[in-house]
Amino acid sequence: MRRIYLDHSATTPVDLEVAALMMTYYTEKYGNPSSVHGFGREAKQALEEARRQVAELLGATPKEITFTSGGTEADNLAILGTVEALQKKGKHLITSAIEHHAVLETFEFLEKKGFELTVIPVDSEGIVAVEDVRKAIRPDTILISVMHANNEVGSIQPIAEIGNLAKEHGVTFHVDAVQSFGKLPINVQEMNIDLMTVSSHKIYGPKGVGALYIRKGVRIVPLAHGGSQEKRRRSGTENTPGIIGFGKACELIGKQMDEEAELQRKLRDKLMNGILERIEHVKVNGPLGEKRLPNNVNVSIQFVEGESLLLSLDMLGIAASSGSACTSGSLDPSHVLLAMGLVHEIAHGSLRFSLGSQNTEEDIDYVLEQLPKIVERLRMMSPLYDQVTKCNQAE
Amino acid sequence: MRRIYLDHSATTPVDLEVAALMMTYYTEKYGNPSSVHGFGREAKQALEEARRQVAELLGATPKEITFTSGGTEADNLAILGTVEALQKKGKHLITSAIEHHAVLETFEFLEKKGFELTVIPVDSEGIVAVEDVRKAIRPDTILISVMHANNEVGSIQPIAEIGNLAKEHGVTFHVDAVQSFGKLPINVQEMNIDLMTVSSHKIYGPKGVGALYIRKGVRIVPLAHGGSQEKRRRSGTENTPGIIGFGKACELIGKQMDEEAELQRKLRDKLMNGILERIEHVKVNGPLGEKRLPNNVNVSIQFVEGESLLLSLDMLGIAASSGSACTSGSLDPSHVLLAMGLVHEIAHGSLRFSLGSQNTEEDIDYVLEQLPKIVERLRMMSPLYDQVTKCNQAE
Amino acid sequence: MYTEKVMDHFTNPRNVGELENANGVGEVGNAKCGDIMRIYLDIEGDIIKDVKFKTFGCGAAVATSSMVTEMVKGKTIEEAMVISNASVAEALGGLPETKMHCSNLAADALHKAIGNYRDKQTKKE
Amino acid sequence: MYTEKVMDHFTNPRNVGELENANGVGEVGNAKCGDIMRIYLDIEGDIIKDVKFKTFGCGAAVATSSMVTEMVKGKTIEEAMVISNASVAEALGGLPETKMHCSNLAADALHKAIGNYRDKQTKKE
Ligand SMILES: Cc1ncc(COP(=O)(O)O)c(C=O)c1O
Ligand SMILES: Cc1ncc(COP(=O)(O)O)c(C=O)c1O
Repeated sequence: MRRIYLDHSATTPVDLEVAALMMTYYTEKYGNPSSVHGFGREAKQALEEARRQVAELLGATPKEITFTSGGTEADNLAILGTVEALQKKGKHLITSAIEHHAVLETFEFLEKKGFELTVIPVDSEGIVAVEDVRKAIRPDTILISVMHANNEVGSIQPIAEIGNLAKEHGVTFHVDAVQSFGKLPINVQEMNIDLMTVSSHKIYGPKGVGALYIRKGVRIVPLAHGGSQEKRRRSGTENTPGIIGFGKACELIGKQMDEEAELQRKLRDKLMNGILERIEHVKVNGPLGEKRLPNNVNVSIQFVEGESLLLSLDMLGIAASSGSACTSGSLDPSHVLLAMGLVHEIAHGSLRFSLGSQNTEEDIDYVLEQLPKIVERLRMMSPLYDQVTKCNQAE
Repeated sequence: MRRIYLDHSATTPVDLEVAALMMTYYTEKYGNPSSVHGFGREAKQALEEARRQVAELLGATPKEITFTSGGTEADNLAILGTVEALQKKGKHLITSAIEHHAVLETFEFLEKKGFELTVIPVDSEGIVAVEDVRKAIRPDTILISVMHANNEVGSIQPIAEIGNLAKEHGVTFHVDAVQSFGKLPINVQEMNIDLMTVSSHKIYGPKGVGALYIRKGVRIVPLAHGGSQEKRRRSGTENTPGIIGFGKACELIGKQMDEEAELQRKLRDKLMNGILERIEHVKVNGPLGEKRLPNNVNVSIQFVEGESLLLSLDMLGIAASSGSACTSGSLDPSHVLLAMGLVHEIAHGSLRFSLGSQNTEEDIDYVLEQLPKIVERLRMMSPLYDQVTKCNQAE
Repeated sequence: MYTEKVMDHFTNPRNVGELENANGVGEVGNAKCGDIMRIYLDIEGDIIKDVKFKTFGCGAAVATSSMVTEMVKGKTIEEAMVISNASVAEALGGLPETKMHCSNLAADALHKAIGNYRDKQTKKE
Repeated sequence: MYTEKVMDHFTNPRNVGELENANGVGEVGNAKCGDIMRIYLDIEGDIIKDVKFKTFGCGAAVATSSMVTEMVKGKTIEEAMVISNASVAEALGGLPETKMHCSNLAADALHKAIGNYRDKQTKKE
């Protein structure tokens, strides 16, 4: 059966060159980078090369990169670590309504512990207004955390403007850039970002690796205690093969970012427009054009439910998602779509296609051929669609 | 140049079969296990198979296994998670003086936060007395954490007896089994262990993966917040290739554990006795015989310093360690050796060889041929040895 | 995630549609939770002669709807009343835990349809 | 970790040993910290004619000891007093940060040996 993977925002395959490099570090250059001997030194050297590669893609210096076990840990480290370091300065925190669970739940945890949290709303396209952030800042605000690009609807946030604001007010600024990293140009200097989360498995690197950019001079308290690795910011034997793979993936994606983005924008628009042309009662979620991630398509297909769509697509070999990977396992409609003002019914019928480097025009054609049939079948079964057709007939 | 790796307690190469399996999950079956589609389901299935494989080697059920990013995280999760869950029950904690930094520093952090900590001493062989643990238990004790086998001197602790004690007193019992797992038989049921830390990269699995055994019914509070993976105990996209590699490594090592241990004991004793025969003023650190890890040799070579020994060995292609991997980067002599009553001078000259499955008799012969020359050279340079020879001459 | 039987019922759902001449109709759930099931019954005497369903919902919701229609066709009302959500799930070879409470409502819809039929009968009398 | 120059001085340390006829001896460090360096000087007039060392310690300790002996041989006392731990490290192409404070004591030992020489001279006068 044909298999078309359109879920790159959930995770990506590891690039073959990256995987081959990792193999060497699993089976031959397997030393512990803390060790004094040659095995240790060669691992350490490669680790530092990876740090340089990651830093370069962010516009940071290698010393500002702390490797973690993934985006979730980096988000937690950024938020809990900052709050632990600055709690004497204030207890007010700011975030947006459309953050990833790793950010949102961490803030909710802190709110329960007694911190005060302002959650900035978004407009119907899923974008935060800078003015709302400005109004939310108080003298006791210690942290602002706003994601760069949303994982569900692909909306790109005005990070540079928020960065300016944060700098003006002397508030630490964290950005979850897991979805934009390697897809959009990022420069932590120009954007005035103090802390930034990135993750390897979204850019054709291995799972279980991420990094937190920590601007020189910004203090965070580590989450875990132990071996003093990563300049005491992240203890535990370093996942050298994973980190080296991440570094290589950064290097590779950095070289072709603009080109790749252009290709994906084309496929994205072909898919989005194709769906709108072929299926009635469809709503695009998120912004159009430049304010949208190059690889994100998100539509709500009314009168049908997301999981049914996913299962039906899957039977035809098409892998997609409904909301974020985490959301699709649960029954709650996406908090992102609700924050954008969608009613529950429509939020339930959301479908995300996220493109990747191997996707082709043919893949899109196949989806556009199959999806209308699937929707038709599911709508025939749906008591909601029923009412619509009856109303239409009555008119 | 000949390269002989004798630092398996720091980290091991990944088994080739394990590495090959991981490759498949990096490049082909790369789905996110939380995804609804086929890519997600095949990853999920493999993840659960790995959970079964790890559980089997511990005598646990798969549901009791929570995957982490390594031993350090598992230790932190066990200790911080238990304390967070039980802090209303009491504030007294017990551990031993020879724990890994991941345990010891976590307890020291809690001590600073206001918890009361009893650190049980060890005897000159590096072994905890059960009686000391019994005496330390108070009505408000909420956690006992004692490692199974020490990473520096290989001393094996009376875990089953301490487990009995803990059960008797209704105190949660955590065991750091990173060094014994896959080398000694372990059964969490028979040993009355509530929480147990294991790590993949010490048993020919990949770095960046570990697990915490959490006995059914034992509650711990997670360290990080987010995607609700691992039954909400450990958030973050699962490192499926790594976890699958860890599972496979458990299966492989489980099959040949006794045989392998026997082989290594032989090499261990050959190396240890060989050193004692060939070099004067050498002290064995840790117990002899059955109370010692099958793969651990640790000696203090008087009048010379550990790092000089390591560098000299390294130039001949021999990779060893002085204390734990973390210790060798720092300047402090090992807290383990000091706890065993060694004076600083002698602790500084400690040398650890940790054997692995590829090591041969020839490797040992080579070390026994080179080490005496190295020691001789360094002693000729040492102002301490100087005094000894002068005294000897004077006698 | 789902058993083969669930996937079979999801892919080839039995008895989808409406019954023009239904004398018992029951609906449960709401779009807010993501599941709506409507069951149509054609009852003659005590016997369920025909049954159809329409469902908006996830795989489990569709499969349980389909399964329940298969289970009741030709049965007496009393027999139908004994069918529970749990027995529908069992007939499908089990459901994922997260789906047990939210999407496993087909038996409820059936019972509601039977209630609707009985109400009508009472009114007629 | 270490530069090639450090490794060279560690592997082939210059001027290891004692000087029977030393007229200045200096020792720094202690075994507790893991580093002891002893420097022997043979000074004639103002000139350091010969120098030897013995060191117990890590690679950096051995290399800095060796390096400092090379740097002072044939120099005047004044020139030797200007040599600092930092300049020894520099001459070696740098040292890892962790080693800068603890194992980089060779210049201190040298200065102590010179002090020892001066003390003796003062007593003689
Ligand atoms: C925006 C965003 N933040 C954080 C994460 C978490 O990263 P990871 O999967 O590496 O834990 C993800 C992906 O799941 C994401 O999309
Ligand atoms: C006894 C012990 N505990 C914990 C750890 C930490 O495990 P990891 O290296 O997987 O973080 C190690 C190894 O470094 C160890 O030897």
